[in-house]
Amino acid sequence: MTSAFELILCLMILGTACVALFMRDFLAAVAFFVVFGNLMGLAWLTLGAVNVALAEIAIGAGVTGVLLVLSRSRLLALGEEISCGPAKPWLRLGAAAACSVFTAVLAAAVLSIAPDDGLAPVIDGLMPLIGVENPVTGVLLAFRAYDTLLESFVLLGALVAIWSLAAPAAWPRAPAALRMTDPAALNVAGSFGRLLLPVALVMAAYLVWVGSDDPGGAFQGGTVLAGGFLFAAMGGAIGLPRSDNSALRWSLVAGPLVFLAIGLAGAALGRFLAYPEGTAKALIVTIEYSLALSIGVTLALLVAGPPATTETGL
Amino acid sequence: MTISTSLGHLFPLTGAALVGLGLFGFISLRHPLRQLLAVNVIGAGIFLILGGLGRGEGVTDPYPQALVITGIVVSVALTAVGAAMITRLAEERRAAGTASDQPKDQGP
Amino acid sequence: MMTAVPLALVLLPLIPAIISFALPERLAGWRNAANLFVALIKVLIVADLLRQVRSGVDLEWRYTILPGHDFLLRVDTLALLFVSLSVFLWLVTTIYAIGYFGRGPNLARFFGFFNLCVLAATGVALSGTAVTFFLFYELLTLATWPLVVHNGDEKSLRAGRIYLAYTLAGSAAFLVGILWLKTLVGSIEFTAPPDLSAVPPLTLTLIFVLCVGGLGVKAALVPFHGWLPAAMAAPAPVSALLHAVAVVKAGAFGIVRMIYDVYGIGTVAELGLGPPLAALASFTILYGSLRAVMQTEIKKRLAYSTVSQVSYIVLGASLVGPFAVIGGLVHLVHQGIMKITLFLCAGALSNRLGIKAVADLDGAGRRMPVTMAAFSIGALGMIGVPPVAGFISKWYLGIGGLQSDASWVVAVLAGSSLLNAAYFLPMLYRAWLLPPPEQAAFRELGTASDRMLVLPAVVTAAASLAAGVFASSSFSPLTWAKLIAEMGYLK
Amino acid sequence: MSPLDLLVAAPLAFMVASLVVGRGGRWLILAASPAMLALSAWLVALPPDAAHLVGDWELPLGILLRADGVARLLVPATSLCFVAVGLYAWHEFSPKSGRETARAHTFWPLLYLMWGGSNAGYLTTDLFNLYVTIEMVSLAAVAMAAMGSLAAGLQYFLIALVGSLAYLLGVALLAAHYDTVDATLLAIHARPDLPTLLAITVMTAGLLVKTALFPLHGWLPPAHAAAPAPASALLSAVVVKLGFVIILRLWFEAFAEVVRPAAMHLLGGMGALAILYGSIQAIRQERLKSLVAYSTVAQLGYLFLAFPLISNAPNPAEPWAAVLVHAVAHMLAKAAMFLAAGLMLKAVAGERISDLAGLARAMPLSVTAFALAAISLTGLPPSGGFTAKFLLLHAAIEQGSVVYAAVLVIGGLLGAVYLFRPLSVACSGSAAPVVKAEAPLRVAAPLALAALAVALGFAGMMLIELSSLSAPPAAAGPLPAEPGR
Repeated sequence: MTSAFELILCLMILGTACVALFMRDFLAAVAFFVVFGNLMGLAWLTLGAVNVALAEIAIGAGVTGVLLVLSRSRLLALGEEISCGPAKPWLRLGAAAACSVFTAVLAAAVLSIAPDDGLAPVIDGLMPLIGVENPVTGVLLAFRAYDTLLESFVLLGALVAIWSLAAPAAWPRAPAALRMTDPAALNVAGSFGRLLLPVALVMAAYLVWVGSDDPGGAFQGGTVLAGGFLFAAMGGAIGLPRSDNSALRWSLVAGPLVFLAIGLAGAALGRFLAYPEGTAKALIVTIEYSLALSIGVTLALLVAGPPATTETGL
Repeated sequence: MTISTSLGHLFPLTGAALVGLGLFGFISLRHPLRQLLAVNVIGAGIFLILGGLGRGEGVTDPYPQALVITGIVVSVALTAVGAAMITRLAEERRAAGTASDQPKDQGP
Repeated sequence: MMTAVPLALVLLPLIPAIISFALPERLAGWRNAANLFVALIKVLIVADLLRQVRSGVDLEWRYTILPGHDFLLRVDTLALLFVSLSVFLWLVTTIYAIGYFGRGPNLARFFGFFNLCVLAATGVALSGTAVTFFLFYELLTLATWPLVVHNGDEKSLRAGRIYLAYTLAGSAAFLVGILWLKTLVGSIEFTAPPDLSAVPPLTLTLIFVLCVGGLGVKAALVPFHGWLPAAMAAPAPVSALLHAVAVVKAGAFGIVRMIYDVYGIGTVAELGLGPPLAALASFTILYGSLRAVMQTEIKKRLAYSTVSQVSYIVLGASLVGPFAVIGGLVHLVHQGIMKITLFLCAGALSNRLGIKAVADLDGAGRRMPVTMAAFSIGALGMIGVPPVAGFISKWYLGIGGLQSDASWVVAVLAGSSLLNAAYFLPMLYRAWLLPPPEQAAFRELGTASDRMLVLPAVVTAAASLAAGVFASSSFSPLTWAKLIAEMGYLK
Repeated sequence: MSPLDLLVAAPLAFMVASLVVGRGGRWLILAASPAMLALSAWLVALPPDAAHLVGDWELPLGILLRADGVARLLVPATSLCFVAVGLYAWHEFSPKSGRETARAHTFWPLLYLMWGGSNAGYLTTDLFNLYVTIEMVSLAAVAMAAMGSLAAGLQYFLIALVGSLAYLLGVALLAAHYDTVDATLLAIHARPDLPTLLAITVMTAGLLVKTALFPLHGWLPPAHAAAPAPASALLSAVVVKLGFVIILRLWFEAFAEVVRPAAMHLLGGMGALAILYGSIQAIRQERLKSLVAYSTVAQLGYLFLAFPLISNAPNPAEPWAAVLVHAVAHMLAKAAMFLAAGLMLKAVAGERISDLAGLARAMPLSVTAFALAAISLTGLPPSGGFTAKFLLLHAAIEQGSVVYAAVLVIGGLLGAVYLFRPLSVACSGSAAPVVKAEAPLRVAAPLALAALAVALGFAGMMLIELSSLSAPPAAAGPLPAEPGR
């Protein structure tokens, strides 16, 4: 029963991926991509990785989907076709052959690796030291906190990179507005956004809070927050901030800064990113809240794009 | 190979297929936005390999899960940068197109 | 004895180099003073070294640059022969250059690189290991390139390209050669020749060809001589130095080191490498002279003459007999002072009278008698007329040839002398015996700048005369060459 | 406190600070420069096998930071490049001087991100951690490349993205297979089975794309040539080195027991072709920055040419040192060259080599910086480039590898051909162009870097000693005993 379900799920994942890649209409392709992302989330749930499932659905499917739709509409507004652009037949054929061979080799390699629980016992043994229950949070914010710290800077850097693309005259204005142009849609989105933002705030706070013991955490919470911001912006409930807004700057850097400061405090007491005994959980929760705020704001602005001179609506 | 072990490889194998599929998409698709989508499919495939092979008896290894979450966040950040570059390039092309002919790109 | 004296001697020109680069053009006087001052100090240091080395003191400075590769500066008799030649001529040329350029563009650059050339040439002379030699040899290339392209016109730039192409390819071959040898026998120190007995003869021959071929580029051995006439595009002080001392001599000097200090006479003879090299040198001697006869431009004629004359040194070295060695070594000095005389005069003629072609020389002896007198001494010396220095070299080389059962060498020398006469005597004839085109009043030694232009050539002409007349005195180049031969090569 | 952490934390803190400060962000370089140079010096001075675990979490789960020879050479060199570029860019990326203020503002946080990322990359032994650092560097690099040409930037971005994913795929296979991605542990456990070999292959391929080894170099010249000078300098000097260092770590440390000699020769052959192809292309360029960019393609070839020379050497320590010295020397010289080129091209308001005519007189310092950098890049003595190529040539001759030796020699000669061409034009006497006097402070940056590249030639023994610290067994060899030690 379970096996049949898994088999069907995998086939559907492959099918939706195919459609998302090769559908002529890009909007439909993105729609299928979002479905694909959600199916992936389902796959992660099946694998017992609830944390990943949440992240995949929220970020992989949600944020990426919105990003692609938004880019599509901006490109269409600029008069650019997002062609399916069939490459030359011989190239396609060659690529297909090469990719099949590669896939076969990869599959063989994958088959020769036995699935196991890997480091789970090691991690189980270490969890009591940090006082949180969710082992994924433990890995992300304690055992491999260094990865996560650098990753938070990748996210921040991505936003800076996007800002650097701004046209000369656009700096330091706000990104192009996300406001819906259709009045009816705007009306719906407006009221929905006003309603959603506080809900998102509460939900994000909750996700981060439970994240220390149950699935959830800064990334998932931050994404929900970003979703709330984006909806509110689409409905016109909030405007997008200028890039030199100092409150914005502080909220962007809050998470990475707190993380870095706690890491350095650890270094002053002994070891970089080590938490003194007994304080681990408190410090982790502090980091997670500030990270969630920064991630939420950053993700929302990543989607919104570089500062712009013209108002191009959806 | 028993049914259960082969099924244990189901998700990683799906991941491998996704990698191949995405790679084919990346090579054969022309528009960068579609290539970006293809890259996301490849990424999803890689994560599925990593996570799928971490499924043991009853417990799923949190270590690859954490790596995957990090990977997902990095990948969304890069996708956003790519999307912004694509739209900005289109804007510039349009601005250049209205002013004069698009200057040819240098280099081979 | 470990001492920093050799290092100081090498690095001393850095001071005027930096001063020259840094000082603005309006302080040109200070620049000239610094250049002259340091050149003088170098002469004094070398004089002192001559005294010390003669009494058997061994001075060296060593620094490990890479595992198994020492940077070694060592003052030995052969090194001092070259060093004394270069410091003397550098002093002379510095004075000359100040008079020649007066106030022109890019002089800071000129004097800066000029000093770097001195540095490199001194380094080449004092190098105690093959790697050290290579470092300075390459530095010499780099430091002379800006001088070759000094004028900045299309001709100079082309000359610069040709120069780099030849010399860099040559040093690459040399580098491969010494590295190859190093991997076979370990570090190559000139004072302690490596034991080559375990290396197969074919390999040794190949390495020898690579090294001597690479060095032969700078020594302008045919067929690697092409860069030298092209480099005539450079200003006269540069031509004088490149051709008389720095570059070609570095090549010839390197070949001498290879034969005597790396391979050793015995190995060279065993491998049968001497005769082919001697043949090549002889061919170069005759070919260069023939080409010189065909040139109508003075500097080009002198350039081909250099191609020919430098090979006397190689010839002497490759004949591997005591007299030939002495002849070759002494020619290193003699050719230097004679050829620089000729170039200095040619530069003065073109600078003051605009004479560039042989045909313009008519009556030059009346217009610039002092210059032409110096020129004549140099030319006669090149032909081998006694008692000018050139005669001594040819005499020893001839006897050396006979000693080494290579009597054909005498024929080569005689043929070359005839050809030398064929291209120098018409010049002297025109200068002294033909009337000048129009009687333009010209006072040769009118201003200080004129004197700085003309007197250096007089000094070197006098030196070439003295080197011949007083050849048997205790500090003559000949005596020193004999000393080298006795101390080093004729054991 | 340890420089292993601070070398990463400090640039990131400066990134945060520059974002918060905003308009005045460029001033921070004045604080960052001495701080980072001091930290680099501290790193070099650490005891020989300095290493520690982040947060004291043990392997295989935790992350190990280590001050090995690679880090001790490349981190200081990187810092020098960043300091010089930062001081040079001070003027170019100041909010007042230009209208393009988005660049002026974002250049600085991107610079610090790249700085932190590359330091993190050199210090860590964790392959997944390396993935994150690669992305830090790539992100900043893409943004900087896009400042010159968006199209070239986008091309670079997509290629870099696929390269990263290939690397990530390899890491995923290894993580699943060995339950660790730490290079020091993999060195013990790695077996030559299919997943491992596939992982090495895809990781190497991905990194080669990012390092732009021929024939995967296509994206590099347009991106590097179009970017503003400080960005080009960072892209060519710093960014491509990280990928190379990771390959070095994979092939000689983590998988030293797994990699076959044939594979070494494959990389070496690609390196040889890169040298020849890049040099010939550089000779054919008419625009100065394209020439310098193709020279990067050629010079990167030397890094890979060294692979077979290291693996076959009786004493691998020498070619190992050579390749690291080459990386350092190229870093300094190439950054200097791009900065000097930027100054010269800006002064004459052109981009072609022929526009440089007469500049040797008008801008002697910039031309000197360019010339010194050219000396090191060509491998002429005395310079770091010479030391590296000398050791490589020595190794090639010692092993009787005629082909590699020939490529080394020919590559050096071709290098002289393309690098002396602009110098020759600059020395031409056709009336010196009227340009503004050189700003001594701006020209100091390329001049200092180039002088350092040359000065490295005198420090051969020190560099070899540094490079041998915690060198992997495959690259360690007994150094010939020195008298008095």
